[in-house]
Amino acid sequence: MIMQRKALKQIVGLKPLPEKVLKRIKLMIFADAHHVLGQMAAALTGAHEGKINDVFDNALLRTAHDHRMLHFEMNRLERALEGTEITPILLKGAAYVARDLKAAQGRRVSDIDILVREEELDQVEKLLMQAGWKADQETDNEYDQEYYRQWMHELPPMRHGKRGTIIDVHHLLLPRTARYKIGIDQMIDGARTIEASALKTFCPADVFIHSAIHAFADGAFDNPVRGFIEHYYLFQDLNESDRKDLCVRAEQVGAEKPVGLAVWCVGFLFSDENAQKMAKNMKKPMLFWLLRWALISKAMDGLTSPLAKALLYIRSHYLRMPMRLLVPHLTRKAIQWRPMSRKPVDLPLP
Amino acid sequence: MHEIIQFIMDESVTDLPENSTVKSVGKSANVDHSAARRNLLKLGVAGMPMVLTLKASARQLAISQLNCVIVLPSRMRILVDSDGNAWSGTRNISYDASKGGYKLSDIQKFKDHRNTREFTGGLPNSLTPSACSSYSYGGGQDDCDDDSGGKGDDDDYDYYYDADFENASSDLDLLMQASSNTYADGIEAGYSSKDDDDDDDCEEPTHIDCGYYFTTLRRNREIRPGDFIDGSVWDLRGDDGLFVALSLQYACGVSETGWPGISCIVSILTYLRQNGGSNACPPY
Amino acid sequence: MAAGPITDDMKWRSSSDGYIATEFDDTYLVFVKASAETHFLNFLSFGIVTETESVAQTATELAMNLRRRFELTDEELTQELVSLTLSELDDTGLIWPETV
Amino acid sequence: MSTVTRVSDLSRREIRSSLREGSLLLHLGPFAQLISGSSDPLIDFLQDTYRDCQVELFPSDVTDVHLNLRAPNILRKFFRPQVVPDPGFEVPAVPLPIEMAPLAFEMGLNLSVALKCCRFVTIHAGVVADKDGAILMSAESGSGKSTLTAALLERGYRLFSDEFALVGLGDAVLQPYPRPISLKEETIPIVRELAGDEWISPIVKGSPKGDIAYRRARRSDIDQSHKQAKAKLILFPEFEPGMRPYKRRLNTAEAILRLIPASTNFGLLGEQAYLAITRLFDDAVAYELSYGSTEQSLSLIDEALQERDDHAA
Repeated sequence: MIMQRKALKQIVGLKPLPEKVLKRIKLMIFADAHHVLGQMAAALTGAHEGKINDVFDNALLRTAHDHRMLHFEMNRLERALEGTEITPILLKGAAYVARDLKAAQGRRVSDIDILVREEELDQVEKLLMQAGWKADQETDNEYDQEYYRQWMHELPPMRHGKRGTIIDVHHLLLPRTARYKIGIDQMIDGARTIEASALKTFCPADVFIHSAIHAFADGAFDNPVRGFIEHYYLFQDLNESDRKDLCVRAEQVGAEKPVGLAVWCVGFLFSDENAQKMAKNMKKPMLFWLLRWALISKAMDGLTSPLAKALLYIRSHYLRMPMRLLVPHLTRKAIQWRPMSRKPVDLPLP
Repeated sequence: MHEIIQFIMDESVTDLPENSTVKSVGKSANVDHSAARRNLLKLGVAGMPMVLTLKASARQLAISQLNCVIVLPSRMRILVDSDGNAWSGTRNISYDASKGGYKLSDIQKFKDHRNTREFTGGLPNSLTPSACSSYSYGGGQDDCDDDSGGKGDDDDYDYYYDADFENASSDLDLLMQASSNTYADGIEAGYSSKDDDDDDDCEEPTHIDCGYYFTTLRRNREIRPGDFIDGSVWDLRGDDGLFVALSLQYACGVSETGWPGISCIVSILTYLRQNGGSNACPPY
Repeated sequence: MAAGPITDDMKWRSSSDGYIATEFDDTYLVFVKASAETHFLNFLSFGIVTETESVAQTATELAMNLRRRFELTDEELTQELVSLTLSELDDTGLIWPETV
Repeated sequence: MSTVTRVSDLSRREIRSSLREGSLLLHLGPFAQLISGSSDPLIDFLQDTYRDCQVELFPSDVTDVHLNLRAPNILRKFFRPQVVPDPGFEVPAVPLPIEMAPLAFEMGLNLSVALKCCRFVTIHAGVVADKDGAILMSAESGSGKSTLTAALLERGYRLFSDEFALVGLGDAVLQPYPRPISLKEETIPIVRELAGDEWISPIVKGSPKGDIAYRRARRSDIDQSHKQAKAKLILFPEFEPGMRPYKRRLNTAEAILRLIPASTNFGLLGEQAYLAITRLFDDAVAYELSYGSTEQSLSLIDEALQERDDHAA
């Protein structure tokens, strides 16, 4: 585990790259497999000799494409909502890129996520459809459509018919059934307009809060390595007053536990003293230590314990919905999907 | 699209509005272009687009990748159940509407045959027949007769069904309408019907007309997987779509060997990857 | 299909910074930097792009100016075709209503 | 401790153990490729078809590509050794019988370049060059591109690539990537005739693409793979038996219009790719060619080169 913390620190440039070539190669394969090679390149570019510059150039060219695509999608989104009073809040990658945060540098982005007020949802959906987005095929069936609309915090994903890009329109940050109730209205009220744009992002503290919620109160934490690095950079992006805000704000909106966990992770994994100090005074989730073990174990990939995986999977659903919904849902999903078994990509090196 | 562009090129002649950002090539001098332009405008009114978009991704590759045709080297039969499982093989399954549909023992033989390939799950809903309800299971009232009329061996049936299969399969479509229970429920209901006041004293049904879809693809049938690409995602329909769905499972690493047209499927998968299709492999 | 709602009083803009164009035989190969897409424009659609570069114009103003520029009558260059072409161009991001 | 040698200088045992360790580094043109996954058919193939290539048994630096030739990760009813190319990102990988490891290897490298390379504009094309510049041939599969590439090698051109034109961002200079030329089915005997039997690899039979063989890159191609070239001729060839030879000069815009779709990363690179493709035409002229035989295609190319020179003079 110590070695893995080292890997995270090397990726963000807190520790020098391994001198031994095989170790260096292994680290870069690890970064690539977890989609953070671009971030590694952005953090380390220019400081090295030899082939690594080619590899970093390559990674940066790829993320430049993602960012350009995202900017165009933002442009198209604004265009689609032209003439309305709706000012969507960009979430996650889109927000980091729009604000040019450290968390955006070299980050891969594929979809655009936005948040609107629930009462605006129908109009936004209608306008996006008019502008060429349509229900994505993956969820374009009665069950998924109804499931999303009844229980989820977002519309079923929409894909643009010509460009093929996906937009997720949220009205909440967590499913309606989720255990954590987040003060979404306060967060929306605190959002800030992006200059010369009809789009907004959360205030800096809320940006961090949302990322923490996304990682720890929702989903199965699909890509923990990327998630940890995101928290680290978002924390670096907060100035002193933002950090003070963060504690207050987390409590106000009811997200102390996920935020506490995220800050703890930044402190523990990246030895960030500010985060360590801050985490001491913050609430931790139930079963904190067990969870901590599971998360870290998952981040270590190849070493993944099936138990940790199962724990996270059940937890993610436990967080999203009460048992009476959970059991039928998981059963239904099991019948509907039957996914192919795909082992994670083997590392080519021992 | 190329024809339209060529057409525009042919129809138009040259004149350039002053604009420093435009690099001009192939410009011919001072031709009276106004007639050609007027023509173009008429076409515009008639619906010809004034802006054409070159698909900014490997389109020419795409053309070769997407245009491939799979020609079936031999007859192939496919059985699908309501759970999205599929079997492909060459044996026939007898269908007799008067006895209540497909002969269950044939279905079992088809599944068990050593040359049958099994695909466990993963078919999209659009290709999966509805499950049986407890009531639609079985068939006519007199299906307790043993199948004396149907004892002939499979090969006897081949001829008949090959000639008539198109009809049989479309009838089947109609039979496979909505119901909520699974096939397994149907079977249980069938077994438990011993005790109820059913007119018949049948031990167990011999035929089934729901929960399965069975089809035959003839030798030399041409299948164009590219027809099922919508943008960068699969839209699988019909028997050809079913074949493509199974090919995808093979190409994505589920089955064994010897599936026709795999290079065509792989080239399409590659195209989809290049074009950002995130669901090229099942589930679609 | 347009990229968003269109009203008659919208004034359209473009910018030559946003694209690279190559002309051949009255047709224009136009690379749009923001979308990284390449389009083919004919004299009319490209004319709309260049026309709206210096001053934002409504569809009606555009039709008038284009008729003058290309020496065409109302019947030859209809308002309807100009509006239709505007919505096609809107989709490429080459032009946009002024407030966006 | 690490040294660059040719494949032919290594023993089979050395190659095997390096492939097992996943530490075999293959240098080809601008790419360093780390290969892992040992199998007899792959070792045979490397020793035959890549004999003159530069390799290291132990990598001296990080690499552009990591290609793992591994067993497919599926539960199978019967055990039979199979192989899939795994370039480290999700690709549609067909499990191939182990005898087809060479094919998996070539497919894996092609996928890596087509889908992961961003440092060059990659165009699906064959490229050869002489001292005056490069000829780029962009065509769909089955249009005789490989045969034409192989035929031009016999005319004194050096091999850049049979699969990808690598166009430099900014300078639009073409970069050699001398991999073996992949020959399918009926082109195998044609190229065997042209090049001589000793230049053709053993045939991989019954692959998903039919019978496949490779025409090796020559030692001189490999040793000059650092020497870039500007394009002088851009061709869109089309072969069909019995077709009357025909050539048509394309204007730049039309040629651009046909090159863009042949690029695997044009959309990804955006403006840089557009500018690079445009700059190809600073020195090059473009033609569409159709022909019914290799001889015809070669004389059409001669004519095109002559026209280009006349025009320049």
